Amino acid sequence: MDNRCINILIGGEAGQGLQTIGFIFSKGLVRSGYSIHVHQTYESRVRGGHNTYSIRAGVQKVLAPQEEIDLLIALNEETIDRHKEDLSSKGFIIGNADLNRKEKNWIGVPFKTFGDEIYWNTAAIGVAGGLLGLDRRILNKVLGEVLGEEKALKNLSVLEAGYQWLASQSFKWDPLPFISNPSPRFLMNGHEAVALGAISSGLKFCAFYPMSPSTSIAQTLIDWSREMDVVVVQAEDEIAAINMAIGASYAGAPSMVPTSGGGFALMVEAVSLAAISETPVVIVIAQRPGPATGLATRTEQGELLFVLHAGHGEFPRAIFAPGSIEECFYLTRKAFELSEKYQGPMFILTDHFIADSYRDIEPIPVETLSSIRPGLDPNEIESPYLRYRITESGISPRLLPGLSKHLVVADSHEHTEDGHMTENLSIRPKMVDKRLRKGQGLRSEVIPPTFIGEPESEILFVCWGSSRGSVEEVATLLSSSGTKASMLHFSQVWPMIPEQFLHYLEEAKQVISVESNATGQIAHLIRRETGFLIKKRILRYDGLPITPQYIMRHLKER
Amino acid sequence: MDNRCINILIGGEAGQGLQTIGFIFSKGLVRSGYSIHVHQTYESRVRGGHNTYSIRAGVQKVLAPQEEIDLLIALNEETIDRHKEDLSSKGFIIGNADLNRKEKNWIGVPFKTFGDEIYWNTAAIGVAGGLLGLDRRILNKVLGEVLGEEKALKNLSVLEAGYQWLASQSFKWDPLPFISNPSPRFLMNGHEAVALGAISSGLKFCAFYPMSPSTSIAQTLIDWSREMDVVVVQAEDEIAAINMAIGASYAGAPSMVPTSGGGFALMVEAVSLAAISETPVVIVIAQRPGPATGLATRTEQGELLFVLHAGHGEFPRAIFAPGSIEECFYLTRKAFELSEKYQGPMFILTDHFIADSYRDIEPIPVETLSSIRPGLDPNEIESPYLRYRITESGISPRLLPGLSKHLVVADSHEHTEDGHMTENLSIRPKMVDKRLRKGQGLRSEVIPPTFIGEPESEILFVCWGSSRGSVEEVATLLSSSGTKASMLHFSQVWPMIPEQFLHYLEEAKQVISVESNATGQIAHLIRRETGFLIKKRILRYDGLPITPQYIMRHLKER
Amino acid sequence: MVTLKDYGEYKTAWCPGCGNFPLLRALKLALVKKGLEPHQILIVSGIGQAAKTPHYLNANVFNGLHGRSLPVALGAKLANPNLIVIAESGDGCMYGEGGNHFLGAIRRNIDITVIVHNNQVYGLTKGQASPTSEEGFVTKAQPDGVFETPFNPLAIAVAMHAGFVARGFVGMEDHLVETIVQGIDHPGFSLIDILQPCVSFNRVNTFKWYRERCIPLPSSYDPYDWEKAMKVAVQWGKEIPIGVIYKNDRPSYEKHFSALKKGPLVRQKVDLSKLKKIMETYA
Amino acid sequence: MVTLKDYGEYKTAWCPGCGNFPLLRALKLALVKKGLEPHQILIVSGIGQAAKTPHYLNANVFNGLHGRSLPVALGAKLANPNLIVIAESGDGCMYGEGGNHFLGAIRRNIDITVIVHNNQVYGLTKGQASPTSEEGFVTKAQPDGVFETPFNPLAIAVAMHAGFVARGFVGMEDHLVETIVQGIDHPGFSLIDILQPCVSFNRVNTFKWYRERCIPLPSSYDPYDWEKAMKVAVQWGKEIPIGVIYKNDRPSYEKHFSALKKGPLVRQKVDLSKLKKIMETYA
Ligand SMILES: Cc1ncc(C[n+]2csc(CCOP(=O)(O)OP(=O)(O)O)c2C)c(N)n1
Ligand SMILES: Cc1ncc(C[n+]2csc(CCOP(=O)(O)OP(=O)(O)O)c2C)c(N)n1
Ligand code: SF4
Ligand code: SF4
Ligand SMILES: [Mg+2]
Ligand SMILES: [Mg+2]
Repeated sequence: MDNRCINILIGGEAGQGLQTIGFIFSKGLVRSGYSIHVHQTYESRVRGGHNTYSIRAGVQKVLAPQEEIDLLIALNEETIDRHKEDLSSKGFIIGNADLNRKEKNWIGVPFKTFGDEIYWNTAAIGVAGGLLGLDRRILNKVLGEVLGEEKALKNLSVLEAGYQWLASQSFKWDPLPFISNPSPRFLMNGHEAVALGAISSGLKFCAFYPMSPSTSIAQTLIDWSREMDVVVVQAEDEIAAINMAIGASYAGAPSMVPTSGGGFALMVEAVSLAAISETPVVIVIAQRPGPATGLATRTEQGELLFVLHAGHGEFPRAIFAPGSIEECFYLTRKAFELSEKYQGPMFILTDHFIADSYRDIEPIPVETLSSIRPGLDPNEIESPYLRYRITESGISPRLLPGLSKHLVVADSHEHTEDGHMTENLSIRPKMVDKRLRKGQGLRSEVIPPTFIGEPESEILFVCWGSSRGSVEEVATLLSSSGTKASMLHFSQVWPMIPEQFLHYLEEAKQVISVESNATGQIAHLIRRETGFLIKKRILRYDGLPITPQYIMRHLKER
Repeated sequence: MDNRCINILIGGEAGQGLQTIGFIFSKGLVRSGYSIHVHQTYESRVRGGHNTYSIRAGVQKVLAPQEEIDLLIALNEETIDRHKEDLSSKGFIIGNADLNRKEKNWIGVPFKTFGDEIYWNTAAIGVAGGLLGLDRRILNKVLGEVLGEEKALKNLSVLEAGYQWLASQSFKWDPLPFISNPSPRFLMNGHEAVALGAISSGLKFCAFYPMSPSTSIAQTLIDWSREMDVVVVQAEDEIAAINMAIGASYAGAPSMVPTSGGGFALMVEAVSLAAISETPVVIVIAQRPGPATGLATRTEQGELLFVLHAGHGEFPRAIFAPGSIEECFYLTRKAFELSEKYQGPMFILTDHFIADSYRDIEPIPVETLSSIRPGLDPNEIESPYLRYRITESGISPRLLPGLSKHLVVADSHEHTEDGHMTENLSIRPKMVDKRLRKGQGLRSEVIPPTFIGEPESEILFVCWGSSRGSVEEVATLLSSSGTKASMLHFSQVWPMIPEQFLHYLEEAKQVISVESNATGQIAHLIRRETGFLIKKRILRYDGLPITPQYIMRHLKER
Repeated sequence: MVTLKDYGEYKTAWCPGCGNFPLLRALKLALVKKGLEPHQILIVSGIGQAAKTPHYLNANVFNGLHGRSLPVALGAKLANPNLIVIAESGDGCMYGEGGNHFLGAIRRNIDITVIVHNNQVYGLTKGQASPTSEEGFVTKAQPDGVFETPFNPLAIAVAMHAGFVARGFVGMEDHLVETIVQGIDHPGFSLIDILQPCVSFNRVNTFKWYRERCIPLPSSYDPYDWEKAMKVAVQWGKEIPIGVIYKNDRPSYEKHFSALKKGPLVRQKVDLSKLKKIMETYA
Repeated sequence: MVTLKDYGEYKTAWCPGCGNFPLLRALKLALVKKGLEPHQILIVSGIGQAAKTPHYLNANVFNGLHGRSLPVALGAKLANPNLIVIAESGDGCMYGEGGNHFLGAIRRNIDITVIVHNNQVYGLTKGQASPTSEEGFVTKAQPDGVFETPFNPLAIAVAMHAGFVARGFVGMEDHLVETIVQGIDHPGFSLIDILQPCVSFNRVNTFKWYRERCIPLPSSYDPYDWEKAMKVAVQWGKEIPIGVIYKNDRPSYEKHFSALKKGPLVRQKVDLSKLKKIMETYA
């Protein structure tokens, strides 16, 4: 099988329509049967600055971003100056002919002849489509779907002009093999998958306060809220958002709050409320570099330990960290299920990188999936109804208020079984134990980390969340070039069950953790839970995602 | 030396003046030369319910509360019913004669003959004073000081009546030895010591939102604010409180915010702000049982890991957990010094138990202490002034705004050295590293845990914060009865330097951690930092403090 | 027939003589008057003496965090608009810690009834000034008296064109019951600020003090007149007007959501066939 | 002599044509007019497009968290009342996330000047509705239009008897400069809500839209008349009054603290001999 990839970077200013054409081109590639992986970078501004949209495409599953650029589509001159160093030896640069660049693989396109400046981006992908040998009918169709018929009309002719101009030239490009009858795939980014996973599992309510990079989850829910009968409320602040979600969930609507580190910091008190009141709620923390405002539009994996310990008082929780689009979908579902079953806050850690990373996935057969139905049947409840009945599993009977004569009393104080506040100190440890017992149930349902590779390898890479793809690629690469390497990826970072993975760590010659943060958080956590010390750590904290190349560079360094 | 202790418990309803007479009696005992230790319990209400004020007194330093009661002063009948089980074999009960109790050591006092009900509490301590052989002139004086002359007048005669009535009776009590010419001692509780320590080190600003048990710190500052020229602001919420403190500190006023777990949860975002803006601020978290509202007036040590990881993004910090009144004073000073030197948030963990626990301490020679002066001399700064200059220590030159022509630019984004926000990603890791390097400095100044006992002991108890006294007492007790036992107490819980203590853990036959929480947080932390697993844990989480008796019971249990 | 008995009788943790007792009674009387059964009602509270109220009567209860009763109430109402939702807490909880949610709830005009026990002090935390404490009010924590001008919830609510704005006084039971009934009846956000003496920490604004000042608005008073309402809302001092000060009929928040037109969220299943179609748009 | 140059000229991250440019210019002009030097000034901001402003002129700067500029400004002012403190941020920051601090700051009447860039939208996060967005305003996040009634900062500030309440419009430079100067001059809390078109996300409230409506208050207007001010504050629509709407002379917050009577905290040493005496009361 052909395992080549090509990496296309589109660069320009905010406001030049990068994301739109990047998306259209991505969709064109997927419809043509290629696997793709998108990585976007942008600044914290609405116009100007320098943004990029990178698409890596291949015949086999593309797992990770790539630093080397095979095709640089420059919507402005700055793009060329910034990225030409990264151009591969056979790489091309597509740009405005007027720039008159002297680079050897310069494709100067006479954009001016195609129309107004606002159409140049479309022209550029026409040229690129031609170069890559993409069926222009596919791009035409996608353009129409994405822009809407009216807007597409003018763009279609420009796209065509791009194709034709390219055809009139004689640039040599070794295209990806043509794929006939490609099977249909979805093109989805991480946050769309989270939102759709949530809806599929029964989400009925979302409250949010806008914050990059979490807003896209709420936005996706809003986009489908009318079709799917979901209520989405933009709250006055994050504290309101999570308290609304808790209120809605108490009353029976499965609820989620998407936010980022700074917004989550404001929710910490309510996390504790969800825990003691035993109210299900799913919280997504879309990570970005901190502390405080940090780098609002960049990526990091800095909140693992923060989220693990967030909330005053002690209570169990589960934390997921999806490493793929599929995991974004399915782990969100799992979070909802656990949240309902164990009646408390459950967490999903995404980040800027995976949030915006469009990838192709196998179509998800949603119609076969189950969705949760909150609460028990009130007819099966014995009187007196005790909201916080002490049980062996720690799980108490949850009813919804107003649906029966039973009164549902939920409380933030320590309480008796009937939900009323108490100062009886002999009840306290029983209730603490009851809540903590739910942790045992959570432990019994932990998704083990994914191990890829052979046991007893030279190098075992340990990673979590969004860095999975890059690590997997490196492990495969090393193995195929003679160094036995493997990967252990945590898509559920808490609870941690040593028996599920400790042997991998102990068997490997060298264990290296790979994380997008500066202190090595998963390594700390593994140490605490298993005693195993991971000495070598490859860390990245400049706001960019971990790439296969970054790992390779740091492997060599020492 | 006489190492006997007597334990006096005063019980009654909220509103019966327990705290006042308890305090007066405590002060009387200290003035008489005894060492004392106070433990208070109360409910989350203003009138009614059941409260206690226990004073344990002895000739030698009293370290901990005691469960067995030697003298029960019952301001109502409920007190007798609740506590008579705990009476020691020779213990007495002082109560209203009309109750006509049949207990063998019942001292029925004809309170009615002394005056109105509101004076009965004073009468009771008169009787108790007589029983204990306290010099009545001492109690008289304290009464006057505490109540003010006017109010004292009537009380004095009641006190006198109590003494006289007792003298007319023939109860046998083996009093503590009389101490002639006692050296002066201070009577202080943990939060008074925190507040006074803060003032001594230079505190000029405090913002707070009332929350038990932290309010008493702010209240003590308010009480002395006019004398000591301190500004205390009651904020609209905790978020405002900490942001005010950060603003004040930025502008040059050493600042503190006292709060409890739930209030601190709301401050988490601003902790992160203090870190990236590199603004000194001292945060006191007075712990109480959670989650959420939990038990508002009880004690717990449940926030160690929460506070350690609070705040999004990664940055260094120090966390103190005073185990004595002296440590409350001196560690608060240390927190201020580190906060100013390393320019960031520093933390103090107290709890309800130590907050309210009055104890006698050696007078503190405040006049010999140094206090911090924020910021550098602007004349010694080279231009251009760079607020976040990258230095080897990570510590950048801090100037105060408005005091010179230099402009002081502080920022919550990632920033360049001059404080302006940047999206230049090559600066980011340098700034992260700079901030984290301050952690090395913090590590070099860590106060090692206190080890008491002999190395290679049978049992080594590991504890932190307020449970020190009880653990120390148990260790001494065991050692004196043949089992070599020792204590390792962390008064600074972060950073943790394994070299300072790991050998103690490794040398001991058995290591037992003792904590007021349900999950064993210091044990987790030690595991993470050293790999050492503490298997046996004595935990208490019913809202009451760890007592020597509690430890002994749980030692025997298994 | 619902009677007072259905709402139960509980031991409280309040001080003897506290204004919360008559308030609790008035609330029960209002619910009985409305013929509502306990299970139809959800009372959401924060933290404070006032916020303990829902523990002292039969109802569905969510007793959450200090300052956060309103967002919880809003979430619950949106999940199930069939619930009669009452948010109940103290002046510190609603106007201090919860100030931002107060503004948000007014703007949304969601159909909940907000009952504020306004004792002009922080009761549970033992007597610090609250947002509604008067200027100069001396407490242990404010030994030089309060420096701030008091928060006037009614003036703010009227200025923001809140749906229903009323003041009650616990010392006038019938009037208070009637006001609460009207608040519940009003299909939108209803604020009822209730003067509730704290006998332990507020020695200024006592039963007597309020009784001497509280004057019901005349029956001729038109609560739809915004300009007049604004003037009435700022009245405080010798005469304190009580009753429904302002009112309007704008539609309540939950009416806007298309999802809720099909009934409460809590009864709706996920339509997976619709979702399948949506998923296909990602192909 | 201070000149515009002293305040510098910086590259910004704003969109071309944004209303923030004239606002920044007016601010600089006002500071120059007042003869203030950059180091005498502290500008505290939150997060948003507006909140970037202090990075674009010379001054002491504390650029803190979204919604939290006011408490930081208050703390700084109390630490050093000699500083001229300006809190500057967007409508979302000041009235949304920061709503509770807005109420608190008004009640305290601390001597800071609050400059709100009111573009009636969340700019930096790409166009969601803000608290001041009008009812029905359609955005990507509010596809059915805004359901809430807009937050009227002026009405609330006047209702609360704020020290100084004004509205400006970036399209009227001289008037705006004068308003900012007056705000800085006012010895107490000064709110200046400034209409600032967002050319990227607010296609309704454009330069043209505001220009057609903004009408300066006549010189005969008496800002001390609360009742009239209340009516002016709620005016919005065909005519939008700009200028100083309301004003009073109550003493500013920092004047109340005895510690500050001896000068700024930042210059005060701890008097350890006094503390020694205090310690002795614990004996
Ligand atoms: C986040 C948080 N901050 C502070 C507290 C402490 N607290 C409990 S009740 C209360 C004030 C109560 O005042 P109010 O709301 O007026 O009720 P009242 O007791 O007067 O009825 C405070 C500050 C808390 N529980 N949570
Ligand atoms: C706690 C927190 N929540 C959310 C955000 C994300 N955020 C940044 S700016 C902004 C809104 C900006 O709107 P506005 O204050 O009106 O300023 P503008 O950009 O319109 O000038 C938001 C929601 C944040 N930085 N911090
Ligand atoms: S403190 Fe005040 S409000 Fe609280 S119960 Fe007592 S009297 Fe009532
Ligand atoms: S998004 Fe709007 S407010 Fe922000 S810079 Fe652009 S035009 Fe100005
Ligand atoms: Mg109150
Ligand atoms: Mg705005």
